[in-house]
Amino acid sequence: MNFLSLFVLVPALMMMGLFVSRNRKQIQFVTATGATLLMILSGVITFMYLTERAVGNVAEMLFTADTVWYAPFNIHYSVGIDGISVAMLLLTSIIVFTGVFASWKIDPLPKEFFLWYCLLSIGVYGFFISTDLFTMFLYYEVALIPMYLLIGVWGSGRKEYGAMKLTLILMGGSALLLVGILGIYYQSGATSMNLYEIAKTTIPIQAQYYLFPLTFIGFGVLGALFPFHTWSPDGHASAPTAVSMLHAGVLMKLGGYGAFRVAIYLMPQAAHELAWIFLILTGISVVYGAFSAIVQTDLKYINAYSSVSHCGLVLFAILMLNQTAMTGAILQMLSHGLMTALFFALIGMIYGRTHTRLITEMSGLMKVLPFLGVSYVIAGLASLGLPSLSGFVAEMTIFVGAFQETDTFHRVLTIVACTSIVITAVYILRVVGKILFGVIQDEHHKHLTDATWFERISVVTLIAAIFVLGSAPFWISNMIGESVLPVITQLAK
Amino acid sequence: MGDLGGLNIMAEQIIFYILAVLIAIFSVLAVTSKHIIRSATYLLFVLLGTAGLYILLGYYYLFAVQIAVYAGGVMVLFIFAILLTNRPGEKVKSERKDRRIAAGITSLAGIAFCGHIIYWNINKVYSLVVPDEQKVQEIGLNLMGTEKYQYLLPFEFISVLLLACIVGAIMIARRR
Amino acid sequence: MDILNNMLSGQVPIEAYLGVSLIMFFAGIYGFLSRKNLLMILVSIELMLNAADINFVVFNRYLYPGQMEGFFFALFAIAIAACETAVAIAIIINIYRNLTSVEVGELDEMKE
Amino acid sequence: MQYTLLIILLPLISFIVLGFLDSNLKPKVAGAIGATVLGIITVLSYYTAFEYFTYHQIAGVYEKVIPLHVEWVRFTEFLHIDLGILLDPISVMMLVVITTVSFMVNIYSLAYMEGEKGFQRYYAFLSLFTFSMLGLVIATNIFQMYIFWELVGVSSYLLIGFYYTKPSAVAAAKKAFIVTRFADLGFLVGILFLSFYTKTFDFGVLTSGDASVFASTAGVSFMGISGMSWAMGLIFIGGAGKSAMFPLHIWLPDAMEGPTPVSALIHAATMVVAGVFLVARLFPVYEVYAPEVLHGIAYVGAFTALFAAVIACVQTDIKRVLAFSTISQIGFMMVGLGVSGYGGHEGLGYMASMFHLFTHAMFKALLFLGAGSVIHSIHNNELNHMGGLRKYLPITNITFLIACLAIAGIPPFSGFFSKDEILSACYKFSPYMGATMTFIAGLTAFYMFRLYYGIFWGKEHKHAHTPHESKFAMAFPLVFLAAFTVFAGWIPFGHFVTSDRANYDIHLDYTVAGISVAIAVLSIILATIMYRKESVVPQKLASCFSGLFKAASHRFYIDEIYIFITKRIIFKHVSTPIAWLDRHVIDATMNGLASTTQWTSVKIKDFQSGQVQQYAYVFLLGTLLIAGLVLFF
Amino acid sequence: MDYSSFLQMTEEFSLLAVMVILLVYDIFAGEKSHRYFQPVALILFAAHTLLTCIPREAFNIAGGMFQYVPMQTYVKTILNIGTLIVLLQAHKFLNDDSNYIKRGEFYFLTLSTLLGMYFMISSGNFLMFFIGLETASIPMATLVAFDKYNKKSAEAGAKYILSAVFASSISLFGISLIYGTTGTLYFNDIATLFTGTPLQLMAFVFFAVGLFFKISLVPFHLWTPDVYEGAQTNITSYLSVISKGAAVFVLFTLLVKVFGNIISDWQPILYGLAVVSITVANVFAIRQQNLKRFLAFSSISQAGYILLAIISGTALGMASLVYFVLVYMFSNLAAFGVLSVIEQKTGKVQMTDYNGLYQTNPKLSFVMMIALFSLAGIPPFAGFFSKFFIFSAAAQQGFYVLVFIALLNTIISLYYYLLVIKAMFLNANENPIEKVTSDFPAKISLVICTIGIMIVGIISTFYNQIAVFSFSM
Repeated sequence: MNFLSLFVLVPALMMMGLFVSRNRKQIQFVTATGATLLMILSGVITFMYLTERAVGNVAEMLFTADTVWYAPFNIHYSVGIDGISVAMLLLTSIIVFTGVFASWKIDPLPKEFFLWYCLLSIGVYGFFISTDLFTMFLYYEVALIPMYLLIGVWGSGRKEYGAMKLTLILMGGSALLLVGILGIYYQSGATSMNLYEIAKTTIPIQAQYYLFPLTFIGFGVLGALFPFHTWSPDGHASAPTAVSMLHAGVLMKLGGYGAFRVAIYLMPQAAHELAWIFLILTGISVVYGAFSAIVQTDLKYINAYSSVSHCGLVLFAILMLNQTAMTGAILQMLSHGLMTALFFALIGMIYGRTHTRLITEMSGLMKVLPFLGVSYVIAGLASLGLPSLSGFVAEMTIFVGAFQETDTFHRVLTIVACTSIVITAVYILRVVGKILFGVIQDEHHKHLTDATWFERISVVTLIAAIFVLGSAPFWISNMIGESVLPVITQLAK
Repeated sequence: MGDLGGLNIMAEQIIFYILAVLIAIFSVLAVTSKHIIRSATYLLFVLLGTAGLYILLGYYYLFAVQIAVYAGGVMVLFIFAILLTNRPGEKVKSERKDRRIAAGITSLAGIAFCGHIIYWNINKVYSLVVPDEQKVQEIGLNLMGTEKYQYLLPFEFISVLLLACIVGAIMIARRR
Repeated sequence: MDILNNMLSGQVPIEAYLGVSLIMFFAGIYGFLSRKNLLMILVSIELMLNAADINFVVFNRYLYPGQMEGFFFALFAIAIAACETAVAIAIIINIYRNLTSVEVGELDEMKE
Repeated sequence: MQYTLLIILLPLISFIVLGFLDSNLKPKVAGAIGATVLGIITVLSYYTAFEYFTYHQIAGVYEKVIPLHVEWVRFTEFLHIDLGILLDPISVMMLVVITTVSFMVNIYSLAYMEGEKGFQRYYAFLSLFTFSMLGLVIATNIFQMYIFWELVGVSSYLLIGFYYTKPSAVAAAKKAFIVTRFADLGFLVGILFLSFYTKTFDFGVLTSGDASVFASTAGVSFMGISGMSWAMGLIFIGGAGKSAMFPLHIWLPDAMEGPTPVSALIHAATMVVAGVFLVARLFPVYEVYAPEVLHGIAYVGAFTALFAAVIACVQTDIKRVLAFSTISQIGFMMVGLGVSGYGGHEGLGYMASMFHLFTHAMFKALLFLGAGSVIHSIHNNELNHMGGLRKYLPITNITFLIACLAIAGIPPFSGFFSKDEILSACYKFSPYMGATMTFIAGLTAFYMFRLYYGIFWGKEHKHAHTPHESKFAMAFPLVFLAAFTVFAGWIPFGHFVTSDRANYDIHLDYTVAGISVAIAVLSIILATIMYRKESVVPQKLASCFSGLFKAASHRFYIDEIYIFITKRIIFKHVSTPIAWLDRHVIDATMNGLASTTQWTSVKIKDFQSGQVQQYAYVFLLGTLLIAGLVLFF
Repeated sequence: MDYSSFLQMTEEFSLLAVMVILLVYDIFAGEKSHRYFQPVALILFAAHTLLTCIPREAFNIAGGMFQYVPMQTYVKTILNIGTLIVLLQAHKFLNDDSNYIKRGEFYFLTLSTLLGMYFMISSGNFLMFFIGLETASIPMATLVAFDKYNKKSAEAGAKYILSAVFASSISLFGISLIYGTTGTLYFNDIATLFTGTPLQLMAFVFFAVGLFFKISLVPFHLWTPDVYEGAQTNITSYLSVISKGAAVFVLFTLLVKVFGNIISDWQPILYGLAVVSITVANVFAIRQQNLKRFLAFSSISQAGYILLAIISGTALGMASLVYFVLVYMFSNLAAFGVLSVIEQKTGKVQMTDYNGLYQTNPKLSFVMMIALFSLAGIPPFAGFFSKFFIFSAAAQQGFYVLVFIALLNTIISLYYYLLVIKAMFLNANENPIEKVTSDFPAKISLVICTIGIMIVGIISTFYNQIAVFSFSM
């Protein structure tokens, strides 16, 4: 137990606090305090990490700690962070924080909602700080299951269907993953499930040939890899705001992060050999998601498909197997996390007012909801990659990185992926034009009120984060870049 | 040994085959008879036949137990139960014909299969010692011993089973 | 006559004993599968148990006469068979009290 | 010259302040802030220009000054996006142009936009645009340029869609953004290509003439076209999109839905010439490594110029006429670049193009502002609602006329000088090109005067209330720009901006000048005959060439083709099927798996029959089966 | 003859003592003191559990007929705890008017089956084993038919006894053949003589199906749902957890210790059975409306999962198996506990009755939920760990495909577990089951289960302790 475990401990304490809370005030106090604490914590970690690096600590993972847990299986509880984890922790904290405010007045059963919410965040945090295959998988699954209840109880629309579908498909992914993890452990002959221990061994190439697809698809399902993405639209569409935020914003990143940490890092040879198959799939994801988004009429569906497209880009970049593209992938995770969370927050807020998410039933909302409207436009611009907002840096890093692969296959795919920036523009502008601009058609919409203070906190925090990431990406990009290096070295073996 | 021995052996063989045929026939009759009371009677014959086989093999004690427990105990229970649940003379229904056929075929297949395996694999190299009479005392000592091949522990243990069965059966069978 | 003589000379082969027990066993199985009356089914089970007992005894006598393991097993098996029968009959009587019938076909309230 | 940073920063600050405070600010204050900031940076850029052109010439060649340079993001060992300020003749010139026009527009808008809802927002966007545009021109590397390129696109989107309750404005904004975005895709891929082989984004390195930079491009080709041609061609697509070259021009006429001052600033003077600027910026690369692309640019420019000029002759919306005129004039600039060589007299086209860019910015802004003044007074853009306005709008009339003369290429107005140089360069390139361009110049004169007469002469139209001359705030920019237009031609432009940054003395080619002036005058006379008074000639001509007329007034159906492609093909035959596929095949497979399991579950329920004998039967079969399998396999 | 060696069987004697005391108490106590029968019984049994929970040195007595290894203490303790929980949950049911009189029998019969399992676990000889097996199943039949005026219960009793006797006949026949081919009934001797001749294989199969029946693997499972449904809920839970737990452990020890030579033959059998059991049970479970039947199918599929631990045949597998049983016990007993509390109060066992349960009974719903999550293998509950370990044990021996199939099945199983959770938490209901207050012993039992589910996974001591004494071939 070192202080990294605080990330898991704080939500756990929050759960306890919630358990004894009696009324909404107390619940709000507990959650807001906890979320703020997590924000501060991740800030401190970032600072400590950067300081440590600045003084020349070149270990792959910093602040590591290792406790034997299940000795017969060589399972350790081991934690540690590198630049990528730091980035992810920051992202998670921001989204958890904003999610709390976005569901400030959640109804019904606020206590239960936040209990599950905290459990979900335990899973996510735990995943990012783990360096042991078992604990990673454990936390991964911890993060999956609260989704069912969160969507099922507090969702909207076809929530039961959506929740069930999401849970089962993701469970399917984790089934593949588990086989993969066991295979990796036993085939490598390592004496520990620790990632970095296993990385020192070489898994036989024949084993890699089936373990790589297993793990990659396993994580890919969560990263909305085509054709395993169908949980995403239905799940997101029915999820409550904060859950959509956390899920699309962070949980989907578990997929990319895991694929990077486990599939690529531990099985570099297979990654080289088999990447092309998944490159095609992810390439399809990118374009396919974008095209699907064009004709959707439900705001959440649009955003869900756009997530398919953007997350596809993450996996796509990871598979390019070079430092720049991988850095881009991580940046894209951050960026997509932030902006999609913003999107879902805004959609939730708009839905809370208009009680519809169909773009055909809304128009001219900019007039009555200027704050939300402007924020939506900013989110949209971030999504279509406007410079100075986060999406741009990420996408450009990916494209430049992807272009470093010299053969025609990679080049063509890169260009195909590039086209997504145009398609993205199409659907984003379509939505903005339809719902925000124009004249209000619906009489009821004329008397809507703009965002409340807690909604504003949530939105402003996210926008600020998007802006900071987009305008001052160098520190985070360098931090990630150097942390990608071990994987590159591994790939070069 | 000698002629007498040979004759003895032949007589034993003849008795065996008679018993074997009887057992086979009554076994089949016991499971095909339409009258339950007859069925029970056939079963009794089978059990007695088995007891006969035990004698042939020289296990007189087992013969006694077989007669006492089965003929004396179990059959009485059967008869009692039959009288309680059936009106006399009533024919009992059998399963549907197709099921009976399926059961028959499966059973025959089972005999063929197991017979085949047993016949070709059983150890046929044996020299049968002419059964000398088992001493009951020896049986008793073995039953009371704690060494290997002695059976005090199961003997004690089975008493628990018997007690439990009695308790259970009484609990189920008694009224209120 | 020679054939008979040949057949009857020497000892009763072990296969013959095993054949009897096998027939008895599968007759029991057939009965279990084809009779509708619970008591008849119980009769069938007696046959099956009895067949196994014969096996033990035969093996003991023919193949492993040194120890009396088969003998004792048969002894205990008879006792167990008696227990089973007793309990089964108690339960059947209980069924009869509840359903006024001992037809196994009646026992299908719970299915699917 | 660190202070140049202020030129960039001040509009940004202005944007942030205005954007954040928004309606908390009084409109007047907001306007004042915007205009003042612009005023300051205008002065600053003039000072920069003065200082640069005075002090930074070494041996007759203007040096490149980089007062500021920071690394922003590092991609690879070699590739990193830097942010910095690059001062060289063209960027300094652009600074002047942008700040001047922007300043004028800011002042003009004080009156023009008075009382509009969202006035503060308008000024915020204007500041944002100015910031982006300035950032674009001073970019030190191609990626920085791309960044500001995108920002410019967004500001344009925001400004076109300023009247967001008006569906047509929203649609136009969307169209503008998406079309240019599509072009930017080419730009981006081009950058990727170029940077991959040259291992740099930096303009300084790219245009240094150092052949080793391009060493690795040798022998690279794809589909029979060399790597550099691909790269530079793709980059040009980006430029073509922003500069509305055929066939990516369709967004520009629609962009006139924005407020008129915006049209003047963005869609006439500054943003639309970004493409030209881009080509000019990379000119040495084009010239040496992708000459065929450069020629292609010339042809595209020429065709666009002709095409747009023809359409401009029949449009009735005055802003659209000006829009097509803009497209046509940018075509001229592109041609200028396309036909140019490098250095000295060879580089005449380059110089001319930049010169034309400079003058055109002024007079086209003037034309738009003038048109704005007209529209402001009668609240209508249609030509047939106008006529005889010269009495009511004297200042507008005069300034508009000056601009018209300038664009028509009548000496001594500025347009004459710049256009003449382009024509000279064209003739030098090939006589056919020269002739074509001369013809287009004639067309230009014709449609401009058609417009002029249509507005200010001819039959007077009834108006709801009497039109009146605009306020000072609107009149001042008109006069200022008119003055500029009159005198700018006399600037010895060759001393400042040339392809090799060395001095070059402009010589008028009198033959070319004579021909073009003659044709221009002829066209004006023709226009005078046809449009000064009401006349049947236009009608007759129209019915005579009814096919052409109709096609031209429908802008040669290019928009319809686009709509066909987007609505029919992309929407109906790509997106809808994909979405359908997603729901009914991929999703259905997942659901199908689930329902198959359910179905199986129902189907096999009889297996559990409740019959104990059946259970035993299954039991037995299982036993025999296992035994059989174990024994026989 | 040295009978004193028998005294080493402390677990058995202790249990026997409890049984005898209770029997005497039940028979001779007066009306007044009879009220304390249950508390006394529970305390005695708890004391027995505590007293016998410490492993000792391994020993053989009665000439190897009774073989003790320390691992057995853990298994027996797990069974004891499980039984204790069941007894706690049955407390209320036994206080009903109709059952009051039968309490003594209930305890005696339950404990005698438990004793049967003890002997089955510790046996070193097929005779002991067979008697143990029968002791564990024949009185069980009377327990199943305990509620004898209930048609369902009677029917279940009949089905159980018939199936059980049928299975044990076949098993007995198998044992006879084993004897015929090896000439001995002592495990240690058989282990060396059992070389895998065809007859031996057949004998093995005939014998093993008897155990498969107890564990209720497909296709020997068909009696399970009917009996589970018909029997009184507490007895069902006893049947599904304790009886099964003992049987799987015995199966493992037998396969490893006695039939270790033919590992290449029984591994494919278990492979097939695991796949079939998990899949078929899952498919059946999907559409069950009666929660008892539902849990029956769920327990069949869990049995299939357990085979994954057995199939490995390693010490790791053994430890995982025992651990799995421990976790499964807590989870399943928690689920059955909630079920029985509600059933005893309202008589409702249909899934639709549970709609909206959370509104009125949040605590019960919560316990049910974590129990089901644990069964489904969702972290951080213990079920996740136990599943992971058995998968890991199987994967270690290279059974990746099997693990994969099992994992795919977890999706289906998650689906039906979620159906119940959905009913409780999501489905709206006008008239949900009214607020149910459980009696004190039931509460204790649920608390024990809940704590068990929560901590047994996270705290590794349990597993590590078990692993210390696990053994393999």
